[in-house]
Amino acid sequence: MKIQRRAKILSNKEIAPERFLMRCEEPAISSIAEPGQFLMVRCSDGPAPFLRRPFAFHSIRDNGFYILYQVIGPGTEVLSLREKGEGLDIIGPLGNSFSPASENGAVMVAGGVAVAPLVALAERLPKKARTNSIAIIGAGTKSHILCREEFRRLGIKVEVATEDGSAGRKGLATELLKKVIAQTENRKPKTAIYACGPKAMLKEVAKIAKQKRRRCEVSLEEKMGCGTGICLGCAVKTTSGIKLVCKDGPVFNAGDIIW
Amino acid sequence: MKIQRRAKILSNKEIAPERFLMRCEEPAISSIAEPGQFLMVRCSDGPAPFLRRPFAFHSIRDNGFYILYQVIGPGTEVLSLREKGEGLDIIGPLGNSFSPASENGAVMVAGGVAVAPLVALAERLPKKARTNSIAIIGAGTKSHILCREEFRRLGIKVEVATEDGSAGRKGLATELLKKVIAQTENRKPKTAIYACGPKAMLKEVAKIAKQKRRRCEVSLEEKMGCGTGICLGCAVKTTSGIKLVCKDGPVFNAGDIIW
Amino acid sequence: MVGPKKKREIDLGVVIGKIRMKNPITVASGTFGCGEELEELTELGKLGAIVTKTVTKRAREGNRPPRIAETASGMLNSIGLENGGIDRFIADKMPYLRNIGIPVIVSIGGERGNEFIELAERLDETDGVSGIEVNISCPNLEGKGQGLFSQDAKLTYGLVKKIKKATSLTVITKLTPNVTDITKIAKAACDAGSDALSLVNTYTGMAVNIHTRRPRLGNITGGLSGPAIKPLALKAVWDVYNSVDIPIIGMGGVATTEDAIEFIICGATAVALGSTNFVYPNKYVEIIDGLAYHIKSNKMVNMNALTGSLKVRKR
Amino acid sequence: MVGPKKKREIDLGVVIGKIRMKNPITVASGTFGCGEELEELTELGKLGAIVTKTVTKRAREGNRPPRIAETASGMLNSIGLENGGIDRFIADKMPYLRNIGIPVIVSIGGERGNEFIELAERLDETDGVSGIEVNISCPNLEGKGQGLFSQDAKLTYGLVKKIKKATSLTVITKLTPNVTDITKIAKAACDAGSDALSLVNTYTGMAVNIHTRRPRLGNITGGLSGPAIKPLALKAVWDVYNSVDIPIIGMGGVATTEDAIEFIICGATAVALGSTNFVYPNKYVEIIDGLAYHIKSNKMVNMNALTGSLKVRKR
Ligand SMILES: Cc1cc2nc3c(=O)[nH]c(=O)nc-3n(C[C@H](O)[C@H](O)[C@H](O)COP(=O)(O)OP(=O)(O)OC[C@H]3O[C@@H](n4cnc5c(N)ncnc54)[C@H](O)[C@@H]3O)c2cc1C
Ligand SMILES: Cc1cc2nc3c(=O)[nH]c(=O)nc-3n(C[C@H](O)[C@H](O)[C@H](O)COP(=O)(O)OP(=O)(O)OC[C@H]3O[C@@H](n4cnc5c(N)ncnc54)[C@H](O)[C@@H]3O)c2cc1C
Ligand SMILES: Cc1cc2nc3c(=O)[nH]c(=O)nc-3n(C[C@H](O)[C@H](O)[C@H](O)COP(=O)(O)O)c2cc1C
Ligand SMILES: Cc1cc2nc3c(=O)[nH]c(=O)nc-3n(C[C@H](O)[C@H](O)[C@H](O)COP(=O)(O)O)c2cc1C
Ligand code: FES
Ligand code: FES
Repeated sequence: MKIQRRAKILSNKEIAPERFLMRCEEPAISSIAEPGQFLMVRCSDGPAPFLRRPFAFHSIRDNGFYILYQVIGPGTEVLSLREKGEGLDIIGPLGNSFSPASENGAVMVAGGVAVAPLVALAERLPKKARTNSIAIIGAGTKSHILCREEFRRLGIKVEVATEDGSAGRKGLATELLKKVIAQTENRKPKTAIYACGPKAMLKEVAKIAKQKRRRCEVSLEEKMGCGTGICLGCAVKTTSGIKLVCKDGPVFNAGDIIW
Repeated sequence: MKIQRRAKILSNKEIAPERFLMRCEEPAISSIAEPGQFLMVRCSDGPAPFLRRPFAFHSIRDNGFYILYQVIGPGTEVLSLREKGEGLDIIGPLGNSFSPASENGAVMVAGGVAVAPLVALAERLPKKARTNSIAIIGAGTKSHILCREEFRRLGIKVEVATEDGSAGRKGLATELLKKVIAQTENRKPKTAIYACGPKAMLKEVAKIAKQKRRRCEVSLEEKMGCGTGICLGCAVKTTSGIKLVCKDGPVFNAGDIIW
Repeated sequence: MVGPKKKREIDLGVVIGKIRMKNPITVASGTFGCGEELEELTELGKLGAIVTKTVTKRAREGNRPPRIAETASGMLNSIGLENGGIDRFIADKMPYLRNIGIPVIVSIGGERGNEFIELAERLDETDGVSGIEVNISCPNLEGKGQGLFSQDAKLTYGLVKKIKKATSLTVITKLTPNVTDITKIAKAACDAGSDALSLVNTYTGMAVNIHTRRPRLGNITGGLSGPAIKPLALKAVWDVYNSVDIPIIGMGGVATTEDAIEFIICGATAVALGSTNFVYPNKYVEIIDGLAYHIKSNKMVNMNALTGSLKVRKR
Repeated sequence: MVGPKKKREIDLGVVIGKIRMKNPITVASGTFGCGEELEELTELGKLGAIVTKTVTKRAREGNRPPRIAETASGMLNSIGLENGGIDRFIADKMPYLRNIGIPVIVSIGGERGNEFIELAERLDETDGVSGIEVNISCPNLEGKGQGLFSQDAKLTYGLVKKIKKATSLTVITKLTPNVTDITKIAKAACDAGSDALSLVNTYTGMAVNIHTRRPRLGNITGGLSGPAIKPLALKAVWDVYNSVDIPIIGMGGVATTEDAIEFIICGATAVALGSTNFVYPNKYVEIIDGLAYHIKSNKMVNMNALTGSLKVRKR
């Protein structure tokens, strides 16, 4: 069910350098949104930017939702200037969602701000699953490691990797993933992997998952014209032909993607 | 001397329906601006509208200036949303200015919001000239009659005409002008006329001035690309060839214009 | 028998070939899918007609990503006519389209002339098709080599002539604006019997990421659409309106009621919304209402007095 | 004799025909006057070169107002080559231009071929002129009838050939993008000996006031410029860069350093700012600095490695 609404902005704060957390009220959309789904947001009511921008549900609760975003270009720039009380033109919920994790929990892997949807996933995990879960967060530097506290508050263990070594392990999230997988090798059924981040990272995650025979879901990003499946702009090659990230995804089985 | 600056917005208020008064601080430009001159304003720091918009100096004082504007399209729309404390990208002062009135005062005629620059003119009149002056303000309806108080405070008599008769005389400002001229027929030297407003009105004023042999200056408006004399967009036909409103004007001798 | 003076109803209806549209507003091919994906967000039945994404004989994968890049007041696309081919179109999409209850115009494309003919023949026998839009103007076809059909008046003439023979459906020829003189191509299509023209397809352009020094589109170049192109499209419509006598479906950057009216004043019988559908899928409803309001407040009763009403004073 | 390792200076210089520009940034004809009006607002001496408003043989009044209409991310103009004619240009403007101390490129226009030749001859004898830009692409000339010179490869070839004979100054041919295939015209100009090309002039368009039902321009149609056209202009430059070997001055919607770099990556040797000068008369200073910074931070030392560096992967 796709709905177009003017959500009410409740807050919009810079929680880390260039990283903003926006909270909105919008009961109709929030009541049906699932972790992994996304919104198409008109960042400004003015003429620019022309197209909407896609953002994942970062958290779905209290009659509304949060989005967590990085200022990267004109759309996110104007979004960061929006203020409490203003209306935000959104269409959602869009796309598919993560499949539920088993009681054995989930291994969540994120690169940078793409950690956003994994928090929504974590919030919906059953309590037991949470204690068995782990979130691996990678970023360039310490200040870009986001959501550590969110996961911990949910009772989920967090491991961190930074490229410059300023926090956690120096290196990539995927290296941590290998370590974590080795540690949980014997659990049955095998813990599934959920990954969001840059394409190069997801590709590596997919490789690891395949080697270790883990179920693995990745949330892809592609430039989107519409988010609703009509422009065919967000195509991705899969083993069963061309698929649309906005309609058939954004969540895919890692093994189905032709990287 | 043309200067580009970021003026500081001190206030921006709706003083009548769709009519806004903005006060800015900008000493360098204000210290050299003359009544009749104008500014090119980047209404928004965002990408739209693309071009600057021209606005007359409505009042020049206190290290700054006022502009009085009507919301009419995208530029003035975003301008009306600008807030106290923000910077406003302006180029000015541009164009020529009104010639000083004699001690006999001035007959000022304005249609609608175009009254704006006449207040700056009035402020600079010598005291004696002011008591001999009169401001004729025309508009569609009562609420669009602007600046009545400003003129009165300067000791200048005001006559009002509205098309719907809701204030002052029912009819056009030019009809009032005829009456006023008839009343001051015998003064020597003859009181000069200064007019701002829609082209049709100015044309009529020019006709009256010619008949009554009054010196008459009109401030013209034309769509402007640059305001600085480089795009040649604001051409107007005069008896001495094509002139530019932004560079040779906006103030012209009424008799020089080929209407 | 003179009854009481009745308030005249406003009639927004227009006619394109044999197609009666209840209002002049439709959608541009490739910017609305086949309607399905938007049914929750809008009221499909209100459209004057629906134009489908271009369908080709065989399925096409389309171009490599990225396929979309935003530019100032517009967007570039290089979709590359991704579609499932005519068989799947007729089997999967036509049942839905038929059911909307508005005229269905199927856009067809191809690389060779006989593909168009085959498609026209197939659609001629398909239930529920009201018209064919001949897309000889897609800038994103691979292997085109010598340019598009609609960049050549003779090729356009030859192709349209054959398509007209192959079907009795209304034939609308969609032209590219990437030509020196669009009126020549328009006349060729008209002479060949095209019932109407769709103007315009996208303008070829590109964008570059200066950090990677790569094109922003996987296919390097693409087609520009959106408000940026409106002034250009409007002139194309006005020029063609003054050159041929068949109806024009105008498009290119229509985002507001005012935009649609501009196209109508310049001679468009109908107006299609394109990229705007991506941003505001329900915009056409607002535009149809806005158009009715404009007609009413200008004391008109139908579209006749507005269409092509541009006032041009002679020197 | 190896001295201490010196930090290499960055050299932004480029060469267009015989003209040495100290940096690749110049201004588009008709968007900067002759510099005079802007001297208080900017530092003219920093420009790589100055291109003047197009001058014609006789004075021209230009078109009726309005001559400007803003559109989405752009503007339409129908100035109509208003200018005082070549005599007044040489008498009134050249002394000022000569004094700026940068290469002066004079844009010339006309309706008939021999007007161009006469203008070229006059400028050849005029002190302080570094080059001629041949504007055979202005969409706002009246009485043009059969289209522009630069919409026809043969006419372009013939005219450029004659102008080259008439002058030993650097000849830059400015083309219109309103053609089916700009590379054909570019090749013709190149074959005729043009030293360089300026790409692009404006795209023909129009806009309508729906309340008066009149065109927003007195001349009905005009030329579109500004950020809206950047993707189109960029493709024109890229296509021509791949077709000819003479330098290109790229323009069309350049408003930022990134825009200028996009043009350079697509093959422009120099880049001209047009409509942007109306909004930010000092923008080019920022862009020159920004370009130097980009070169430096990409560890380059001059323009060579950047010009035409678009990375295009083969399938
Ligand atoms: C399903 C989905 C969910 C998303 N969720 C989030 C989220 O929760 N938080 C968040 O910060 N971002 C998210 N994104 C990415 C976000 O949509 C883009 O960052 C945003 O559109 C950038 O807009 P802009 O105008 O600021 O920058 P643009 O000018 O559009 O882009 C600026 C730069 O970023 C790159 N870029 C833009 N969009 C993407 C993209 N989708 N993928 C990769 N590179 C891109 C561009 O190539 C360009 O270099 C999501 C994307 C998708 C497809
Ligand atoms: C020298 C000069 C001084 C001016 N001073 C003032 C002033 O003090 N206060 C004020 O409110 N306005 C003034 N104007 C007019 C003002 O510049 C325009 O109203 C403004 O540019 C409109 O911008 P917009 O984007 O809101 O509307 P636009 O979209 O630009 O225009 C909206 C509508 O207004 C019409 N319009 C726009 N500009 C003009 C114009 N210059 N003349 C006539 N019609 C126009 C358009 O045709 C259109 O129908 C002045 C104009 C000039 C040339
Ligand atoms: C993403 C996208 C896909 C398109 N696909 C097609 C197509 O399949 N067939 C076609 O004839 N035109 C296609 N077009 C062109 C549009 O139908 C329309 O002519 C063009 O976008 C101009 O209108 P607009 O500015 O309102 O978008 C496509 C345009 C876009 C933006
Ligand atoms: C107001 C205006 C006047 C112009 N006059 C000329 C001219 O006299 N000669 C010419 O060759 N080009 C002229 N042009 C075209 C510009 O030189 C340039 O090619 C075009 O505007 C595209 O660049 P831009 O998008 O940066 O403005 C003019 C453009 C504008 C906007
Ligand atoms: S973004 Fe348009 S189809 Fe996916
Ligand atoms: S507005 Fe550009 S010359 Fe006057």
